[in-house]
Amino acid sequence: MAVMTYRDALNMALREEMRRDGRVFLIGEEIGLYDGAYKVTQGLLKEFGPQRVVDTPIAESGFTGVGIGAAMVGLRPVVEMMTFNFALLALDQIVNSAAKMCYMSGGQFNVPIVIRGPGGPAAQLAAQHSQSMETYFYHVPGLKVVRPTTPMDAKGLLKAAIRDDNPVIFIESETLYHVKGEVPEDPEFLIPLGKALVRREGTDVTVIAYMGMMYRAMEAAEDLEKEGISVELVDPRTLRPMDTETIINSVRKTHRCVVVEAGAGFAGMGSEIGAFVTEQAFDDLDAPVERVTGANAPMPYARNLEKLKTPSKDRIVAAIRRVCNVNGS
Amino acid sequence: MAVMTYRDALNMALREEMRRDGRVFLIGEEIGLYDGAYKVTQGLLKEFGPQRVVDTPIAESGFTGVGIGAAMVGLRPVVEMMTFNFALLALDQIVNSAAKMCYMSGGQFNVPIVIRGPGGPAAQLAAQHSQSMETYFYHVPGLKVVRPTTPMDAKGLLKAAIRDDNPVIFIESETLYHVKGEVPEDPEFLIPLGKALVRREGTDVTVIAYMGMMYRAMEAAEDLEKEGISVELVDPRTLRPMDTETIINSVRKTHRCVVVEAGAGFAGMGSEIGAFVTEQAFDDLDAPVERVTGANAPMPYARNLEKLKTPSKDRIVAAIRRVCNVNGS
Amino acid sequence: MAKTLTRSGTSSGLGVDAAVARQLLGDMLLIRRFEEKAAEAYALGKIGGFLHLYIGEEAVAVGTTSMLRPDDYAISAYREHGHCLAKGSDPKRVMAELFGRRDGLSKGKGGSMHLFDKGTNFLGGHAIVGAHLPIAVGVGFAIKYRGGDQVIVCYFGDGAVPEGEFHEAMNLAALWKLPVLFLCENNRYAMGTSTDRALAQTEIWKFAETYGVPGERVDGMDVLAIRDAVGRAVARARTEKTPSLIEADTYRFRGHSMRDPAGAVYRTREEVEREKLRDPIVLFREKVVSAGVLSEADARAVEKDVNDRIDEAVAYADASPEPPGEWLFTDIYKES
Amino acid sequence: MAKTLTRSGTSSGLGVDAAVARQLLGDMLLIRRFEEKAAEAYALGKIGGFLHLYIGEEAVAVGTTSMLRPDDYAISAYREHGHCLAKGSDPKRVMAELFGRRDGLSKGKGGSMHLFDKGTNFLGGHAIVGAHLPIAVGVGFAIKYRGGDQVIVCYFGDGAVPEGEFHEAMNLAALWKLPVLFLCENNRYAMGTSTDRALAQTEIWKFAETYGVPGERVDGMDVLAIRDAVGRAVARARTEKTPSLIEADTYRFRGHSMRDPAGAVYRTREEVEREKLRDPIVLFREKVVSAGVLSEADARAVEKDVNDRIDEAVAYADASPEPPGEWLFTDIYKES
Ligand SMILES: Cc1ncc(C[n+]2csc(CCOP(=O)(O)OP(=O)(O)O)c2C)c(N)n1
Ligand SMILES: Cc1ncc(C[n+]2csc(CCOP(=O)(O)OP(=O)(O)O)c2C)c(N)n1
Ligand SMILES: [Mg+2]
Ligand SMILES: [Mg+2]
Repeated sequence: MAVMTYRDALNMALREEMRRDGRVFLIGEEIGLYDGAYKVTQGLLKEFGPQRVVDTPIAESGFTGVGIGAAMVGLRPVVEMMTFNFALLALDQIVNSAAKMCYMSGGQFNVPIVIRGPGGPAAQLAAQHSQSMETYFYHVPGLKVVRPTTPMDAKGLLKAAIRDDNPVIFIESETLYHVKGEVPEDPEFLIPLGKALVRREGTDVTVIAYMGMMYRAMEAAEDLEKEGISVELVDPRTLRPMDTETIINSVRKTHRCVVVEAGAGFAGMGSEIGAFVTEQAFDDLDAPVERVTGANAPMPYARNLEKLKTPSKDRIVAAIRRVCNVNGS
Repeated sequence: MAVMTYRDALNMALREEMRRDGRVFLIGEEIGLYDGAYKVTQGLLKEFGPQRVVDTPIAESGFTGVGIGAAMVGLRPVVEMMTFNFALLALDQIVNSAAKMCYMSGGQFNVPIVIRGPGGPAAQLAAQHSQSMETYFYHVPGLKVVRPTTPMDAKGLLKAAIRDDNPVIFIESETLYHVKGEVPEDPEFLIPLGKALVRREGTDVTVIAYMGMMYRAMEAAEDLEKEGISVELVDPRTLRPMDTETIINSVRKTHRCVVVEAGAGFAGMGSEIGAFVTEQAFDDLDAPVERVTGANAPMPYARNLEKLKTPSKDRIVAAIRRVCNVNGS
Repeated sequence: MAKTLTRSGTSSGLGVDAAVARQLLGDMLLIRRFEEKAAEAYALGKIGGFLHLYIGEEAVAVGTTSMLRPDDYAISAYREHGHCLAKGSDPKRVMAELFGRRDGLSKGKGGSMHLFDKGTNFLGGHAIVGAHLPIAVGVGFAIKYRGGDQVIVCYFGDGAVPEGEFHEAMNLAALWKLPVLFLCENNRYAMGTSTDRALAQTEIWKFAETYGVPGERVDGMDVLAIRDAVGRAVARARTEKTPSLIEADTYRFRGHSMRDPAGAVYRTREEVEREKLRDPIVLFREKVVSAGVLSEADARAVEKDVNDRIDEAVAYADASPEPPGEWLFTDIYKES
Repeated sequence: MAKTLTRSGTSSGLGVDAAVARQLLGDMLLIRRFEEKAAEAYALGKIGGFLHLYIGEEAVAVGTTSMLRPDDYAISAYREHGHCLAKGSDPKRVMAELFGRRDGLSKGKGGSMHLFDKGTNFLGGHAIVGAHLPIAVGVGFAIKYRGGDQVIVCYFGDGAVPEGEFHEAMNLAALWKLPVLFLCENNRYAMGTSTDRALAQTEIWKFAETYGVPGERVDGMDVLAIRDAVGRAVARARTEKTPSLIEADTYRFRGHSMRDPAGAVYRTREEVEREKLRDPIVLFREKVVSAGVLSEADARAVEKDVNDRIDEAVAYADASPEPPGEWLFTDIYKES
């Protein structure tokens, strides 16, 4: 184990997979000469050269399509979206080409592509540059969708995504790149896609969260511990396919469930989690599943408004107290 | 009242609004000279001329952006997507420009645009041309999303959408264009956005459905009537903003709820409806909300597989029986 | 099909010998008959969804493919029966796909708009206008990445030119020098929209200049002219990785799809009839017979053979069962 | 600002009289000082998010706007402080927007990348590269629809050219003949990507030919040259609704944003220093003073006035309160 940043863990994953498999190449804006807008690809141009670390013009649909074509004939592209906000320009390629190719061709052409980059709330970047983008992807059959919360997950899941034979949407976070954590140096360390993780054991309530919201939920859990409320934290890690089993098992144990998400909530990830938890564990639930979501508004620029947009620790604490039937102090 | 097809009701709505307001114009592929790929705009070029019925090249992002720009400075464009499958090419314009303009500009520039066309399952059009597209829109703050089930709704809601000062996503259906129904001829007949409708009263279970699924649910309800199960059918009509009140009131009455949707289900409209019904009516529910959804797969071409993809009447009947605790015959 | 036909061994002045002439004629006829049968089957309800016929445009696919090697790639839009058959797919399995049957190329899951054949390097079958152009560039990228000398031919319609992806794809292929042959089948209409109502500048081959790559216009009804132009482009692509843009001036004799009448409002019946005089199959047959490359009997034999193969294809498709219900859920993901 | 400056009343050989010279110099200086202060405020944490400075490129916005009428429209990307100020926005309210305050142009909700000003017909402030080009075409469409003679200027960077929307917008404006002036600010880099690494063909003005519209390249550091080129384009747009493409050869003296050092890996310090010798403000000041259009004292007075206005703007922004919390939920929809 080494302690390193989330950013470096991603960089390590890319480097290891590129060393391991000559078919893996990187393509995207500013990933080479500039070493990445967020420096995730730092040093890779130097090690692997311009054939395998391909700087592109600003043409998201074009270079995503290039990745798809290359993947169809046997390469393993990792496409960087400088931020996932720009992936809307490539959404047709992702949804109508990458996700459906295997099915439409009756299994003849699969598309082993990873599309990665940061997404989710960022610091004062306002409405167009600070959005929870997973919502455009996780309902699409044919895609896998990953949101890695910790440096360890970043490495293990990215490596698994690159080795996967299917299109994987891998959404990181600008606000987590600097976060440090333990990361196995083993180049065979992989975290299988589709497995949730219990990040903290507890007995009174299951809280489901990922990315920045997991860190906030962790703080909430620690605060509540002092009040005697024992919170179990589950991180889905992969949103599609969703590990419903781990989540349901936890809820069966705690009988209560809160879902936290940064996005705007209406028809978001929390809706689905709330829905399947209720369906599958209805008789085990002592209270309806609570959702704590981002405000149902675009992201504002002003710092104070921005703060109100995303769930705070206090809102998470309040929701947990509500499902536990405990009134606030 | 006149009896007319869903297609003609839409045509009437467009014609009336164009006569009423010179700022209203239509833009899209094949809407003029060709009279519309699905003939919704039939005769409008003839009546209003090429300035107001604008045929475009195949450039969805381009002509959607044209609509947005025109709307910003005071016109009221109605953009036709030949089918909504192609709207993914314009999704950035819709989500990042149309939906956010009012907010980003602090209310200075609103975007009164309607983007309309057919979406949802169509006849053997396979994976890229037969998709439930509302899922890309209804979670986006700043958009309104309409799915009109009947000819009357088609007219009343489209007229309200055109008069609305905000971007409205209006998704029709290839498979409903020929459906006939009563339609008021009054040019001031409007159906306000954001109001659900109880299409059939019942006492035992609330079934929520729209578009083709509403027709199928109606058949299921009639079958079950014979067995003594009384089904209330609620059609949201507008998915965003959602009329939760009408739905919750119905569930409070029936204590049971089934949501039917054509789409693939995971993180779909049914997830949200299931989630808010459970949250707001938990203590009134005698059983968990059941979702009947399309198969979690892309749309196949073969007729038999296609049939399996979308919820059948039998699956709806079975779900209703399940929540009502009645075993099948 | 799908054998590379070279210009060697010609003896006629046309630049083709009897074997090549037989193959070109046979391939064009095969596509024509295949689609005539498909139209019948559509009318009978055996084929569903959209069916876009290539009738009138056969010379483009056949002339082009005749200059490719089997290991070269081809990719197309939704009017792709001809491209797929020319590349060497078995008509039986193509017809079965149109019928939505188990033995179809894509197991019945793709249908007419989504033909794929890994065995012939035919990469689909794409129904979003313009979307397959960047994909073709990606294949060109992979060829160069692996140090190969293959090429990819990307067929697309005039309707794709106003789409942004045309521009993105052309620029990337030219910028990175990739072995992509952009083959625009300009049949003058995108559904009901003529090129002059879609493009500020309608000579599509001239877009090549914008990106600094070779471009040319060719008579899309003359299979030999197409061979010449494609031959030049393929040679450049193999040796120097230069992309090219070829605009083939062609015409569709039928409607946009089976739902659109051939003589619709957007063009006159007279225009359609006049263009039918350019029928690429009739012209080529006359040319090779009058030049003595093939005898009338040779041509008849080709026709007979084609008819037999198409009858066989229909019988095969008819006999193939529906895909099993479980297949709804297979091939969504590839299991590693 | 935002007064149309004509060429009448010139007396100097430069084609501008003292009033015009004073205004051009003052407008360029205002933008320069505004941004220098914004950079300071950013360092102090008063401005958040991304801040993209226009320093070095001021001649383009000022020269262009000086040929527009107040009822003409302008639209831009995220490096738009200069375009917005030139169009006539109050620097106080622009600075307040950057500070995220209640009195900002967009109530603090937009920030640096999303300046909008309905009062000056400034249509934003768009942060998705290329997305505002079709929007500009829509404004041109509306102008023509209403029978007006306004124009819209659409500023965009060299980085937008490889995007598909550039192509779609150019084609639509040319096809429909709309009064859109596409003004490409070619500062040679899109972040760290030089034009030759982004475009197969780097002379952007030549794309005009592709769409059959007038195009020209102009020295983007020479405010008078810009006035000439824009004057021609605007005249064509007003009278004949002809769109144009102007490529202004310019340079950004600072990094891409405050997070990118000015002398980063993608260009040399020498290059930056060399380009700074083309400083459009220094050059113009020298020119008008040495031609005797303005005296040294005149120029000083302009500078003093600008400095005062900027100090005022900062004080105003500092004093403006944060937006109230409820505003999170206002302006999502317009209530009819
Ligand atoms: C992105 C997109 N927009 C619209 C359509 C609907 N559509 C299908 S084919 C077609 C016309 C295409 O014309 P062209 O590219 O010239 O090909 P042709 O049919 O003439 O072979 C259109 C508009 C589509 N499939 N994809
Ligand atoms: C669609 C999209 N892709 C990527 C980005 C990230 N990005 C922001 S600015 C920029 C460079 C744009 O360069 P250019 O158009 O030349 O404008 P300049 O910054 O030089 O003024 C990039 C890549 C974006 N904002 N939008
Ligand atoms: Mg065509
Ligand atoms: Mg630039």
